[in-house]
Amino acid sequence: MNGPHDLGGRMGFGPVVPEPEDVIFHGDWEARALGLTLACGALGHWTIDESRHARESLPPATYLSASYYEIWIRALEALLERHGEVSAAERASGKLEAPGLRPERCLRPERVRSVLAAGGPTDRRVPVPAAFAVGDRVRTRNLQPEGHTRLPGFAREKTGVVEAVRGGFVYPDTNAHGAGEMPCWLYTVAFRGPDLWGADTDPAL
Amino acid sequence: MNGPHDLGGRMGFGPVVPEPEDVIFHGDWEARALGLTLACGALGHWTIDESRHARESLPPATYLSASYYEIWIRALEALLERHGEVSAAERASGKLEAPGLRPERCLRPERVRSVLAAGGPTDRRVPVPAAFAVGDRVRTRNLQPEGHTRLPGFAREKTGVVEAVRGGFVYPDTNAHGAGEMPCWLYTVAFRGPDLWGADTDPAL
Amino acid sequence: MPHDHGPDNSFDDMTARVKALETLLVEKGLVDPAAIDAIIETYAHKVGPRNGAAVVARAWTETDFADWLRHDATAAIASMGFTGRQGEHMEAVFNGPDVHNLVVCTLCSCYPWTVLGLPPVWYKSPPYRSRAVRDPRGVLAEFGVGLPEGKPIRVWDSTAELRYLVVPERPAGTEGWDPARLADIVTRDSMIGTALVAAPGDAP
Amino acid sequence: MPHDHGPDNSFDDMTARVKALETLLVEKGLVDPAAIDAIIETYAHKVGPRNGAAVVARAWTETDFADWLRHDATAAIASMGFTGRQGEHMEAVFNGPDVHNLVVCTLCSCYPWTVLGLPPVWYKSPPYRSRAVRDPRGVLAEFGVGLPEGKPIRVWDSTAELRYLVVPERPAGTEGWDPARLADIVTRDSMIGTALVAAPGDAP
Repeated sequence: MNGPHDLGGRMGFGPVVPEPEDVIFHGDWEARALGLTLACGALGHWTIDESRHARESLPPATYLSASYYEIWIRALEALLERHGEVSAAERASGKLEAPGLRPERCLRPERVRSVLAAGGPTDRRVPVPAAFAVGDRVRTRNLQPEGHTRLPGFAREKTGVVEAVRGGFVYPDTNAHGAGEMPCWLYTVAFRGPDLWGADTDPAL
Repeated sequence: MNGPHDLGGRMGFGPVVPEPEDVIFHGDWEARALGLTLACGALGHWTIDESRHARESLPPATYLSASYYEIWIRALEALLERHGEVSAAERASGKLEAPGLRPERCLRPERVRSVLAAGGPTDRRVPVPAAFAVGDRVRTRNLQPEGHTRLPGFAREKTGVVEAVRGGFVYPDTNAHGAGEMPCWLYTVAFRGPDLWGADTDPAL
Repeated sequence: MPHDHGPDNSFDDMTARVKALETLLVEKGLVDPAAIDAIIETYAHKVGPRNGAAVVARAWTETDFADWLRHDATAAIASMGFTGRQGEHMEAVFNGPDVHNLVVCTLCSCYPWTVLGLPPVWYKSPPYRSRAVRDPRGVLAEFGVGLPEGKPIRVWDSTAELRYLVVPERPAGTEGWDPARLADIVTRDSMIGTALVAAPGDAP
Repeated sequence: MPHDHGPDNSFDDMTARVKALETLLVEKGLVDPAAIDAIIETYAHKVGPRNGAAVVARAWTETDFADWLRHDATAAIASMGFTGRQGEHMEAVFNGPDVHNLVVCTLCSCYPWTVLGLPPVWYKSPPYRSRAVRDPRGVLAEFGVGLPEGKPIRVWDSTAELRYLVVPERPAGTEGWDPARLADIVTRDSMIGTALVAAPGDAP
């Protein structure tokens, strides 16, 4: 979607503010937000693609004024509501109205290490050969779906060169919407700066 | 600039909320904001293009969460500060630190009618002939300046057909930055919906 | 429980902010409060969509005027006394059986003040500005307007100093009406393109 | 005077909001607070940029490992025990005299957790995400990094499930150092590409 998250090349956000390496959380709530988000992911109601789409679907003014953990929490609330685990009324009142749907999938502390270490690989077999090879010039399509896509706006309808053929991977555009993994060939495509940003751009980009 | 104002085709803002025709202002402050903005324009410090750029240069989260009169007032504060009329310190304290620079241009009530009725035409003579004629197919450039431009992002690097040649007009891209009016030929260019938004688009657009 | 904020500044914040700025400007001799009153009076009571409705009604009843409006809207509209700020350069776009016109300003809030007055909030807000160019049918549906399937739509994005007035289709059942009576049924939204003019007797 | 708001919700609002959600989830039996503690412990103390620094230091000192890292970063990094969430598919990109690499995720916050831990705030924020792809030199300047004029920059946008680790250039003056000592001078930012590794004795 052409949402607030599609930030590449946008302007007006001011300077980057570096931060020391030892700053991990800014307050305990950020740590809890991280833990809650990962623990709820273990319930298996949604994919990582669906959770990304929930974040980018926040109202743009909210998305752009919130810190990233706030974005996570707001999206988590939306996901839990969508999948019937926590209603808006329960959030408003703080009172349970229904039991959890999947308590049997509750992540236990003794499983944390193995779950985090396993991760969730997204490489898949694709039954057709790759359409492009390294060195091919390719042009991206004008994709502007209402739903999830991982094609950034700045790289739409642009010509680049295939730099690597990565194998088959889950297709986020369908997977985010419960429409299946539809594995596709994944390519790394290199674009020149002036092709993306116009003739005035740094030619070394 | 690729700012928050460039909204054509963006998503996630929710439904349009119609409003009755007789609602003009939502509170007295909106009326005063309108009057102040027009009255300050009469001081002659800035052009309409510079004022538009001041609005689109607000922080994106502010721009997208503010009502339009709030955008006007925030931009007016920035313009008055830039041109030395009202400093940030004066706004913070409410206390004058310097007199106005152009009191002789203060808009008087008896001149309001004639000033508003005259407006500010922006047609200008251009010393060269028009480069395109009605019916020509043209392609827009990949313009992504940091400054002001009136080429919306969705119409960048797109092919359309010249529908009208309007004559010479002030060029906002320079005029907004005090770099002169640089009059240019103005064209109305018609684009097809699928050319702008992709193949899935309503073909009747 | 935490609460969701709406616009960043509350009504009272903005009232204080605008008042503070006006006070400074008046003390500096840069702004005359009576001029602000006069500006407000102009757009609250004198310059508004009734101007545009008069133009439309005349175009519906005088073929020569309609032709003039089509070919030189700036002059035709000025001849009725409607001139000035945000109407310096006008174009009239005519709805018909083969086309529906819709006006937007995706980049800011450009609007034909001389014939329609100040723009409504929705015209200046992200939902309309973002969707009118990409999904005009969806936007029209939110205004309760359903166009025939496949009817071409032209969206005019006011990115230059040219302002657009939509001349809606004259409804059946108004034969013989005089311009004043016709003007009464021409709504602001119909001149932006987000409404049709209802035939007499239709529900509004 | 009116005030400008920062982020929409204050610190206290978010504390209350997160606590309320956790309480509901615990009561529903969907979340075990001890598991949350274990997750936090993992990323606060176990999985962080020292992992990546060890990878870089080994690549600097073992040619075979550097080759492996270049050709199959996922396997080479896994061989050091760094596997898991947000590091399932890895690519190492090597800085050199002819190229500087910079990593960003313009669309969200994709980041190689297994080797760098959790991303810093700036990596997830609009200023970095918007400008890294269009104006990397300007961004680097804000980190105090000035590259030679005309030095090519490659920006890697993490839009797929492939995570990038920048292998910075080894500074002169570190000949003979063992991997542990080398790892100490490899900063997190140098593995994102927003810093160079300073030669010993240089100001940090």
